Amino acid sequence: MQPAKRIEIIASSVELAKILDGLDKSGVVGRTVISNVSGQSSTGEMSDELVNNFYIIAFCSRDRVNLLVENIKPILDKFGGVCYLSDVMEVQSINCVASV
Amino acid sequence: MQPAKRIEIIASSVELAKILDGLDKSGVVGRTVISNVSGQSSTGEMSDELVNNFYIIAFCSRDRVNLLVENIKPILDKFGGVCYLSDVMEVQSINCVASV
Amino acid sequence: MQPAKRIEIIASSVELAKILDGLDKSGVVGRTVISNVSGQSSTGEMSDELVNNFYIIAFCSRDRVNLLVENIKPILDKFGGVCYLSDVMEVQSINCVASV
Amino acid sequence: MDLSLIASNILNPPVLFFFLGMMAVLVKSDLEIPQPIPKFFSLYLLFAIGFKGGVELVKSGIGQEVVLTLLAASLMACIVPLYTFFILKLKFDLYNAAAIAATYGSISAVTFITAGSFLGQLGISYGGYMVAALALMESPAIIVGLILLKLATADLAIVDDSKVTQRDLDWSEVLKEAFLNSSVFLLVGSLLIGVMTGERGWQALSPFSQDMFYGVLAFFLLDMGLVAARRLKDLEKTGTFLISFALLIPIVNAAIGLSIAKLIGLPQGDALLFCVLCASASYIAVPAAMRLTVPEANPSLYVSAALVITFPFNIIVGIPLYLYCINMLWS
Amino acid sequence: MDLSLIASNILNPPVLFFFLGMMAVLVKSDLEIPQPIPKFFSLYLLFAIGFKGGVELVKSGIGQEVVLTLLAASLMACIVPLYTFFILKLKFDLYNAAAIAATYGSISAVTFITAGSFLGQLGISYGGYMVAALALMESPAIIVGLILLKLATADLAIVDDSKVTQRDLDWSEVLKEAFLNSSVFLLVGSLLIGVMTGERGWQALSPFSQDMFYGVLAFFLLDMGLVAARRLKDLEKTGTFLISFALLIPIVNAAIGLSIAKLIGLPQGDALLFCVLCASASYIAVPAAMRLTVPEANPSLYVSAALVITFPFNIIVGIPLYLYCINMLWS
Amino acid sequence: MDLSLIASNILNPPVLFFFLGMMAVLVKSDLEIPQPIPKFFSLYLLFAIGFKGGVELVKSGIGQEVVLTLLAASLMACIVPLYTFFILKLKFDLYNAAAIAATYGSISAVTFITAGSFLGQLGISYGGYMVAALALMESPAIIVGLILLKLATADLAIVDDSKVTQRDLDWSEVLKEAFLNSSVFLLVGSLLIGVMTGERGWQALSPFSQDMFYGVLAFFLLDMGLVAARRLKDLEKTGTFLISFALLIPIVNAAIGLSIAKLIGLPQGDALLFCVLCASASYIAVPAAMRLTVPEANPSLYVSAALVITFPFNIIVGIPLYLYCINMLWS
Ligand SMILES: Nc1ncnc2c1ncn2[C@@H]1O[C@H](COP(=O)(O)O)[C@@H](O)[C@H]1O
Ligand SMILES: Nc1ncnc2c1ncn2[C@@H]1O[C@H](COP(=O)(O)O)[C@@H](O)[C@H]1O
Ligand SMILES: Nc1ncnc2c1ncn2[C@@H]1O[C@H](COP(=O)(O)O)[C@@H](O)[C@H]1O
Ligand code: NA
Ligand code: NA
Ligand code: NA
Repeated sequence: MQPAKRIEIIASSVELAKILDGLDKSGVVGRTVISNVSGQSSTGEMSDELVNNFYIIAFCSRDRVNLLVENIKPILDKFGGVCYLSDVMEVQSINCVASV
Repeated sequence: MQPAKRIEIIASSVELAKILDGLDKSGVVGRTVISNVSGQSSTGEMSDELVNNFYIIAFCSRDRVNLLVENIKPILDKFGGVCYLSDVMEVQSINCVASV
Repeated sequence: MQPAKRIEIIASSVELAKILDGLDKSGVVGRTVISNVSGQSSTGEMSDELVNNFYIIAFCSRDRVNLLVENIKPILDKFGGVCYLSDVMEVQSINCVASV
Repeated sequence: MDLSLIASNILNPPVLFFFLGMMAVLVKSDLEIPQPIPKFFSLYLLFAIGFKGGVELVKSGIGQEVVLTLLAASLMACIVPLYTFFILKLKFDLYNAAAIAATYGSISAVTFITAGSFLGQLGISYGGYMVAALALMESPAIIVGLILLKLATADLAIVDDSKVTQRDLDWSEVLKEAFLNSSVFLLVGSLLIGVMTGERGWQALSPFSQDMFYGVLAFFLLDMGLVAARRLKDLEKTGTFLISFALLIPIVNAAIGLSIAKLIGLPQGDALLFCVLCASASYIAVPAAMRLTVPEANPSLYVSAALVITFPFNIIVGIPLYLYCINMLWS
Repeated sequence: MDLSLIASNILNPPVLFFFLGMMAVLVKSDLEIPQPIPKFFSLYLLFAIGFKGGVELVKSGIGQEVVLTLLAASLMACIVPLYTFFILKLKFDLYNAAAIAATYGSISAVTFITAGSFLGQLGISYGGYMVAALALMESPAIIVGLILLKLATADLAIVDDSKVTQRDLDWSEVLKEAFLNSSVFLLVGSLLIGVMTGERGWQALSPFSQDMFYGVLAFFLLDMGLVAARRLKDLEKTGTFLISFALLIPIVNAAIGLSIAKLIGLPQGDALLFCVLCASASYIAVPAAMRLTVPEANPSLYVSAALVITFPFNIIVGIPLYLYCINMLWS
Repeated sequence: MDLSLIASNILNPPVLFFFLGMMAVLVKSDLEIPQPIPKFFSLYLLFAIGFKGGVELVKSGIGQEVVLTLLAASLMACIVPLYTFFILKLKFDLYNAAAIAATYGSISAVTFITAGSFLGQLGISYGGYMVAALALMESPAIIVGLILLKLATADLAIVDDSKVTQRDLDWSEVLKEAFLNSSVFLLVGSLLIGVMTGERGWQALSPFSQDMFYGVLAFFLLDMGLVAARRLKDLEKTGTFLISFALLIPIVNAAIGLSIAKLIGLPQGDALLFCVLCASASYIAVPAAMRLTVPEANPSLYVSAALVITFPFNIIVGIPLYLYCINMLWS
């Protein structure tokens, strides 16, 4: 087992393509997308029943995180959405090991 | 980046309205709901195929957590369901910053 | 509140039965399954639109984790998929308390 | 005659698809109807049956028979939870007794619909007002169960104050859950729309609401078979008392229903549906209400009894059996 | 006469199901059409209307009337966002003004479809090319809105450089979003397939695409009622200016549309649909585009106005009102 | 003649919707049929085709032709994975060779169904027992592939012990996966229900199972077009050997199938379906089984070959081509 990072991103589904692009650019190839998630935020711009949100979880090595933040933050700044990081221990992931 | 808390709540969909109320009362306005999640617990009262569970993720500032626990715990005590807290770093969230 | 572990497993839906077996064998009875999750990994063997992934979250007491890793790792080694562990604080869970 | 009715019921495609679903679980096939398709199908069935009921109600008008039937339906919805509560208290604690009683006091719309399609296959018609009876019988049991529980735990509280937590039921929420839950709401709403649009609405909607009905029912029962069979293992925990209860009470209730139907002088089709309403138990609306209002009760008891025993029993044996008795008594 | 038209529109099952959905939210029933069923239904409706339009286009051929109508449609799609932008600028900042203007310049396919089914009930036919007009009017407003915004913020940038962030619109993406979004794509694709397969394809597909249509529309409007009513509370934040705008502009646009239709000499059915296209506002395609291209605008403003006010207004009052006027002027 | 058949196949709405789906991906439209709608549609198609097959099997009875066809079908399902395995071994390792061989030994129900609807459009009938052949041919290839792999890796293990991990296949699980997977189970189950309920069941279910069929197929192929096109980029990694294999083997298999059909003396409709079964490759059931039983093989190889090349080839060119040859040889 070795340390890794969990990245969680939630935003409107219309932004999904941009965010996935940002992940690609940062070399975060392993990721999982949960679609049709609903949500609410304090911006007054409540989430749409017609345009849903998505929730992305990506586990990656710790040294990739800075690059990712650089690539993702401007998108979220402009279009809305949230992103959080946390620490995890990797039990199993051929992908992530490979990218360390 | 600044520290924040992730709150995760899983319970039966019939309790959703009550839990959302609890979040509102605690001032946790930013949240994401994943519906139609299935599950199992050790209570012998297995989850229903007819009544599904939901999974809520809410990121919020650390000082809101105590109030939230106060508001949510009694509901889960009575009707079942689980709630866990963990530490995250906030990359991006206009909402959460605002509420710090 | 007491410390616990979050286990997250993502793999192809054809493996779900095996993984649930592994959880059962490790005594991890409390868990939540999100189905129809889509994903991508670096193995070149991209995920299938026809065969989706699942995402399991299980919270359990820290001392169960080693047994679980023993039971789950060989399955993921053989069939693919990822598993990560992280620390959480348990606010409410009759099940998990019971199993400590 | 009885056997031939059972056979023609079992050779009904929807019933066969129910078997197929059960079989899939038993042989461990990975067959699955992915959500929310079954959820949508249940909404569709309620919509279709409600709409059809409304259109036919307009045609037939509201006569004495209709009023009597609706009264009888309301009565049965109150009596059944009452008398079963006292039977159930013999073996279960108050919470579980109340929850199971409420479950059996209410009805299963799918059982009703299956009976209706069985009648359709035999060429026997039934009145649109029976759908109103269906809607009427869904909810009262929830209220009766809770009142019983309230009274019973109040008694207890006097005897032993510490054991029972003070229940302060939020009655407005209970009533809301009882009368505005999605099944009742959609059924009654569609019925009213049927009444308002009548024959013209029927012509526009019936290719969707009528022609698809039988196929959707078959698919839905396939899923019900899967769901029921997955819960078969719960029966071990359920115990023989509840299993016997779940097999006998439908027959008793059907018999009461039959007597009332004879008394009122219902025609055969309506009589069968009335019996089926009395005999069936709820496994969706009431359980959802009970989880919130009586969280102390164990859902695997009340859901399993209604879904794994009473529902298949009615679908397979009950419906033709009740019709057989009606045929005997009416002719 | 007007009243009888309104009545016969309101007694349309789809419109009644729209009310039922709103009612469900108002009485706090837990009725819900689970996703992705409504999403699929909207695809189905586009597919069905497109296919039917294509088949009928083949039958009728492309005459002068068709060409004129399509020209007029394109024109209206450009004019409406232009003139409304200047009205909206009186009260809103540039971003919100542009986004709302684009919303009202575009159309609501569901309103069109409801009008079509209303005509169907009255036995009035309409030309397949109206579906092409529908497709044509969906997207131009997005472009016009963005151009206006670009010009307006360029002006501003001169006046006060710091306030406005430099917009470097990715035009290829805007055009893609405008013309290849799933609604337009499926509608046009189905229309072309209808043209290619003609009568033979129609015979094979129509039990699905035609007979189910009305029922699916009813179910879809039930969901739209739920969605619209859940957003009713947004109206508080919307303000009276936008509410009045959302009620009056449809009438103004319908009046312009009516004049054009009279000018071109469209038959009554086509004239109604043209008016409805002009009067309706987009709450799906344009909002999705606006979120990406004008993230500074507040979606709860443009979505709520189009969905909570203009859409129900058109569905309930607008359609029969416009037809009443047409009946008066044409006869 | 050939060209007119290809044209009338391509002008089939379902095939056109397949193109539309591919087009959507190529022009980067965001069109998407949200899950689980396509999943449900595939269940529906299996249900409908199985049920129809059962009903017609009752009508026609089981003659010598039926028995011979079913025998031939089983034979082909065993021979194809055998001979292709040895071809594939030339370029691929044992695991991938076995997995691809199994894929091509099995069948694609959607290709079969599309061929059936093509026959329907041409007014050519086919026997209900062909559905039984479809069911029979789905699974044997999985077993044959695994046996081959077992033998081959046993050989290897003697030569070089370290390279190959000991495979202890759980045969009961393999057999379960092979014969109880949801496709086979639902198809056979619906067929049996069709046999049991016959004409009467047909009358009740056919508005759902028959009249909707063509439309659902069109929508499903729209989704298949999206799915196939999204995988087009996989072809780069696939290599020319596998691409040629995926184009030529269907033709070879169809030719073998055609010879057998001629030998048995099948009528033209049945002969086409038999050829199509031989020529098609599985991209759902077998891949799912292979992921579990041969995890060493690369899914993007066997899924892409079957789905991105063989499937569209059969749908667009293969079906009319095989029918053309049959028309030539039979007359
Ligand atoms: N604090 C939060 N915790 C969890 N989810 C959030 C939070 N804030 C926003 N979200 C999700 O992100 C979506 C977009 O947020 P926003 O861009 O702020 O409107 C919301 O609809 C929620 O689903
Ligand atoms: N330890 C756990 N880890 C993850 N999910 C859980 C856990 N315990 C319970 N759940 C979820 O919470 C739901 C309700 O739990 P309960 O109220 O204990 O029946 C279950 O059906 C699961 O989906
Ligand atoms: N690093 C990762 N982070 C999040 N999800 C992942 C990651 N790697 C793999 N996955 C998920 O696990 C699935 C199976 O991965 P694999 O077995 O490597 O093909 C992928 O399709 C993703 O949904
Ligand atoms: Na009852
Ligand atoms: Na407009
Ligand atoms: Na084959």
